[in-house]
Amino acid sequence: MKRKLFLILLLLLITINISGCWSKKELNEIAIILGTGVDYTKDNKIQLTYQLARPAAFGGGGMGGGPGGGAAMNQNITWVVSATGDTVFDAQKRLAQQIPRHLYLGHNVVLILDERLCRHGVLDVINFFHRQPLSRGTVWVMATPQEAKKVLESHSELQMTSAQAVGFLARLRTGYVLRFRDFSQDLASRGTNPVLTQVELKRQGVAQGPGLEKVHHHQEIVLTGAAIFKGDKLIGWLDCRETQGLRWLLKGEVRRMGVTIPSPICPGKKISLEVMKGKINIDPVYQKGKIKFFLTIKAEIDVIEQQDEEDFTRPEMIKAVENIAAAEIRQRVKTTLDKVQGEYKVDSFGFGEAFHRKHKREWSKLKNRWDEEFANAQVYLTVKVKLRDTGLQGRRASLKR
Amino acid sequence: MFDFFKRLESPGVKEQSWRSQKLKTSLKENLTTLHFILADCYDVVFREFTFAQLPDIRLALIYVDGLADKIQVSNFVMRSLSLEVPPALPKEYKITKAQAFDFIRDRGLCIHQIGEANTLGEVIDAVMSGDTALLIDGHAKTIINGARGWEARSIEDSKTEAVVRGPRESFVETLRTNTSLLRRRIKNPALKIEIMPIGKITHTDVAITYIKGVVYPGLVTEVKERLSRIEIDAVLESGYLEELIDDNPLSPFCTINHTDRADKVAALLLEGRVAIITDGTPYVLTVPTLFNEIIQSPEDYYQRYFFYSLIRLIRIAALIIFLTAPASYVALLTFHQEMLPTALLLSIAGQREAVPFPTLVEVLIMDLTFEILREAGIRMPQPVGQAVSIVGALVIGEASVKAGLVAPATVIVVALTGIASFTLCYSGTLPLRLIKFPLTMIAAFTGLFGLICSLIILITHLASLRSFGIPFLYPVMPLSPAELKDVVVRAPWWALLTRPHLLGKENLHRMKTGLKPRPPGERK
Amino acid sequence: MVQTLIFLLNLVFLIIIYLEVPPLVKNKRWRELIAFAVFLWLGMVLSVPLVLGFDLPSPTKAIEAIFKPLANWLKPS
Amino acid sequence: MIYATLILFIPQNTVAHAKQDAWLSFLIAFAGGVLISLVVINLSLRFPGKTLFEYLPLILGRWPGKIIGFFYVWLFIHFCALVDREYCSTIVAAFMPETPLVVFLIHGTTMSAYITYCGLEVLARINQLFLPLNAGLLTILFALATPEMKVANILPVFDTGLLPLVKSTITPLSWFGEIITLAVIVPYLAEQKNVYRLTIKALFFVLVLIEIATVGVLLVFGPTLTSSYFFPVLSGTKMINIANFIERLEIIPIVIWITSGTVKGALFLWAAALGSSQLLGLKDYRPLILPLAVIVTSLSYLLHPSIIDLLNFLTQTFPFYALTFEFGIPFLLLIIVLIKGSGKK
Repeated sequence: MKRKLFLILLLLLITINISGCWSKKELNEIAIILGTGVDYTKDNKIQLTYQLARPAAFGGGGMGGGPGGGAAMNQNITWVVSATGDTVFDAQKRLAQQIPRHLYLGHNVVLILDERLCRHGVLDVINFFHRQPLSRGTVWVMATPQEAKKVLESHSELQMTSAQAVGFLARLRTGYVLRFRDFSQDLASRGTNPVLTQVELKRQGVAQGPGLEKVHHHQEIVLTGAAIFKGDKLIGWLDCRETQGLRWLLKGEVRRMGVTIPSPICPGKKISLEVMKGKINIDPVYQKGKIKFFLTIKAEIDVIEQQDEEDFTRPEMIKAVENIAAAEIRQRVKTTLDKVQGEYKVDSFGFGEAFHRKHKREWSKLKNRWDEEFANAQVYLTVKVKLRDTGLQGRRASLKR
Repeated sequence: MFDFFKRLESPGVKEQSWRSQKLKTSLKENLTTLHFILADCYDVVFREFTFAQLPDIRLALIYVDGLADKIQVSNFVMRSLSLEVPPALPKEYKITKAQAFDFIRDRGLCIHQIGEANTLGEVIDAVMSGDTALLIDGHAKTIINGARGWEARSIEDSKTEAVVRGPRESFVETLRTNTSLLRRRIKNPALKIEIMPIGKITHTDVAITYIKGVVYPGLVTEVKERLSRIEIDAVLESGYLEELIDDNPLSPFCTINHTDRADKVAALLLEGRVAIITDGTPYVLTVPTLFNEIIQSPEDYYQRYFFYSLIRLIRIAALIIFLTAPASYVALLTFHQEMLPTALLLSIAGQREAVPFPTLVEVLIMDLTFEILREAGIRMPQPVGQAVSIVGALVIGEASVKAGLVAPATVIVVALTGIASFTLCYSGTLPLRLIKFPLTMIAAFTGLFGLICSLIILITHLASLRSFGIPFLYPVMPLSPAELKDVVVRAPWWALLTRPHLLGKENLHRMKTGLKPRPPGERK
Repeated sequence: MVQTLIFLLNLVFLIIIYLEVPPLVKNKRWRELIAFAVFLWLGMVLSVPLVLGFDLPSPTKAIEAIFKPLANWLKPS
Repeated sequence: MIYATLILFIPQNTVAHAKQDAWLSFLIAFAGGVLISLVVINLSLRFPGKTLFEYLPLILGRWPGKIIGFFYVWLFIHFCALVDREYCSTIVAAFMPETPLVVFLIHGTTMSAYITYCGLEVLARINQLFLPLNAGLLTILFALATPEMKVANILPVFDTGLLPLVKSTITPLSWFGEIITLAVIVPYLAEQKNVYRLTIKALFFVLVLIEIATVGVLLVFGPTLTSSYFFPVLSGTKMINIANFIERLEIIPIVIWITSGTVKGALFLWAAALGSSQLLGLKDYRPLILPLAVIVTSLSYLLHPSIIDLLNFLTQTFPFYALTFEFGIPFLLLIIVLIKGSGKK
């Protein structure tokens, strides 16, 4: 028993004496990075921008003033700093010389890459974030046609910081979004080319409040579309509408997407539908050196808004709306497909992976020139729509009846 | 080699020379000796008087004022012997000097418990424990009258383990009252109460209590053996014994539990344990003790089992929080900021911005303050105690946050730790309260890695402990899944069919199977 | 730094000796004592150069040399 | 007393060969592990009450037996050093890159030594606590990671062909082969009759754990990315994010690694100490534990200059080296016993 006690003492001794505090970083000693931006400068260097939280602005309670955001109203919440260097780490080291705290990447929310960098190739930059033990796969990766630094130099009206705001926006999945992990997986796979979210700083609404002498016209980061990559290089953008088609094609990630169609009976009037469930099934067929893809999209939709006086209690009307909606979705998907497959000639949708799964022997022959093969592939599209629900009303209340 | 302390062996308490000396026939001689021995004992009363039947026989009563019941002694000893002639005595019966002893013993006294003694030691022991000695001239022995009666505290609510529902009686300082509390609960001759005096000077009575047929016989032998090994001058509280018979003297964990609740002791006896009742203290030791007693309370078994199963889980959570919360807080804040949600981290970072101390110091200050307040609350005179602790907690907590010395989050963590400890059995939390401090420090130096390592060491240590042969962590280690029903949750009574296997292997079944209540139609 | 480490290392060895040797001597377990000494000496031989910063040859190299042909087969292409 | 040698490791290497079929190679390795354990147990049961170190001289004669015995002592020391090195390196690389490795090694071996000091019974009891704990934690991790998983990631099955599959099997086989420790434990088991059943049960349990880890990681990352990570389980855990609240659970794999690593290290240390004490004819193995712990600490520091070297060794050389002892020698011993007819039965 005595010896056991001594063993415990031994451990304590060792712990306290030897271990010291190598990795120890007090909370007051770290600079929490919320957003990261990487730009490619004109002289071919890398410009790294960090959006750092200023913790004093986040203090609740004892700091005086009201809780949470109220207290922070008149102070700067974030600090955006940037530096240039040959590599990301080089730039970071330069930043470290300016910032009196340890840079801390563990809470990074977004990684924004600018267009020049994307066109030049992102692999060189991405590696830094792979190796960092603190960097997470859940970071949202986004591309912007503007300068990433400019995009990060913004703030949000509803969230504490613009980086967090974009994070929440992404989590709501109102547009096409991608996590770092999926991005690297797509980069590594031969059967898929990555697609990034496109973000832009846009003038957005008017901030108002008592005591605001002049009206702030305010810029926020918004999701505006998608960036199409070939390998690790950007080759084009998709706008909002085309991105919707893209979302159909990518694993049917379309929950809560809106579809507006013309009314089947009243010309000029519209019906708005919301997609509640969407699924895409990709069936690759390889026949005599020809690649064909049979896509089946299945969607369940709800009626949300109605301008005409259609009565949805009638089964044939439901049928009609379903057909028009199917055509509309088909149209959208077709547009995107044409643009990506026809214009950009890349496989951004993971069709290659699907092909690999089904025809593994052929795949090994085709995989090195998959994008060319894909550009020539034929895609057949079938859309099946089911009207599920019509909200609280069967038909619109009408003046006529 | 370096064991200096072992050399200085205590010589033990000297045996007094008169202890085994026989009484003399002469009363005078005896009284002289006793006067000599009991010199300067202000509270000992010597009362000489003449036997009414036979005036040439002198009698002497010796008792301790305050321990013997004076009314009983005067009414039923002195009055009957000095005034009243036993009326029922046959006329022709003649009392001789030689018969006097037997006569007085058999016919003269109206006392329930009588004994005889021939040595000075026995007489003194009896007098000192509150009995009254009656010396009779011409006889070399005395009659010991068991007319004890002293001022004692009445039976009150348990002070340390309060319950909402359940018996409120708790033990008091008097051994006999305590045994009666047990006997009233277990009305069975199988409840054995064996007395063993311990303490060379104090002669404290220690009762070894167990239920024959339930307890494992080897356990009783072991308890007796360990107790009989003790040679100490005094036993003022069961804590003396506890440390002398402990299996693991060098462990911070106490493997002998104590309680002042009569119902808890009865329940533990019924599980096959042995209780050691010490005269002069309301705290009864129960062995063997298992670690899980820390999360058990007698009330668990009286209230509806659904809710109290939840309470058990809450207590387990409280145990974990209590032990690790300050340590993990420090580790998270100084090493592993990535493990906190972003919003929380930012909020804590904001709070900490103005705090001038490292997190460790901050936590230690608060922890220490809390312990001081707790100790102050106990030691203060009762009416002030609570007020002081509440005011202290509020004022110090509030003021230190206001002054920017401590972050509000730290106050929350430390307060939570303190509150969590109150859900557990008080005595069980003491070692954990001690361990909490090194744990916090280790966490501050080595982060979660150090914390996990320390916990592994802690668990290993606990796993290596035994309490009277039973592994301390039983039934978790060694794992006995069926018995977790009374540890992790509290199974309903109709499912608690057996006693804990290792303890109650003599008589495993508590009840008939199939006692689960059913609607009348489905019975039989 | 090196001095501190050496000091600590010696402290560790002293503690180990303090913990183990007295009971062995008391019970006259000479065989155990010899084995203990040999192993402790081995430990010292391995640990002291590490602290002083000498590079000892790694036993891994020997094992790797023996199993080289087989190991090459397992190298990921 | 339930015995179990917990073998939980990081399924990073096998994936490099077998790609998405890595989970298959564990199944095959499991079969191999069962074969090894059968040989070892059979051998042990022929010499009831005797450990490997005691019956080696009986089979091979006094001196050759003792020499082989010392090889096994070395093997256990080496295993112990490797186990410590593995999880300590992981922690250094993934959590505390600024802290010297040796700090963690000292902690690790001290813990193992302490557990060993408390004896085999305590070791078994601790294992009894940690095994379900780790299994539970791993299952929770798996369940929490399901939203991130894509079944497509492990398809198509049998993509890589037979040879890579066989290659990928060898590393896990050598891990399963650590069941050789049984040769030392069997005499101390309470239930001698059920040894076969218990062993296979335990191996199966380990298999299930490994499969949970492997399949989980593969489903989350897909084969290419998995093989590029040093610690796929850790990286996989980083992906977990449920309702923006349950995330950042990296502590769970760390707990699993430390607890299982410590117990495993303690087991090997125990085997080494017991082995050397039996070979030298000592009455008590305890005095040898601390010196052995010192050796293990310095050895595990000395063995490999970097984590890459460690991983290369583990995936390329280690399997053959270990299998020689785990399978080759016991098998030969069994044959010798069968020919000479020594032992019971």
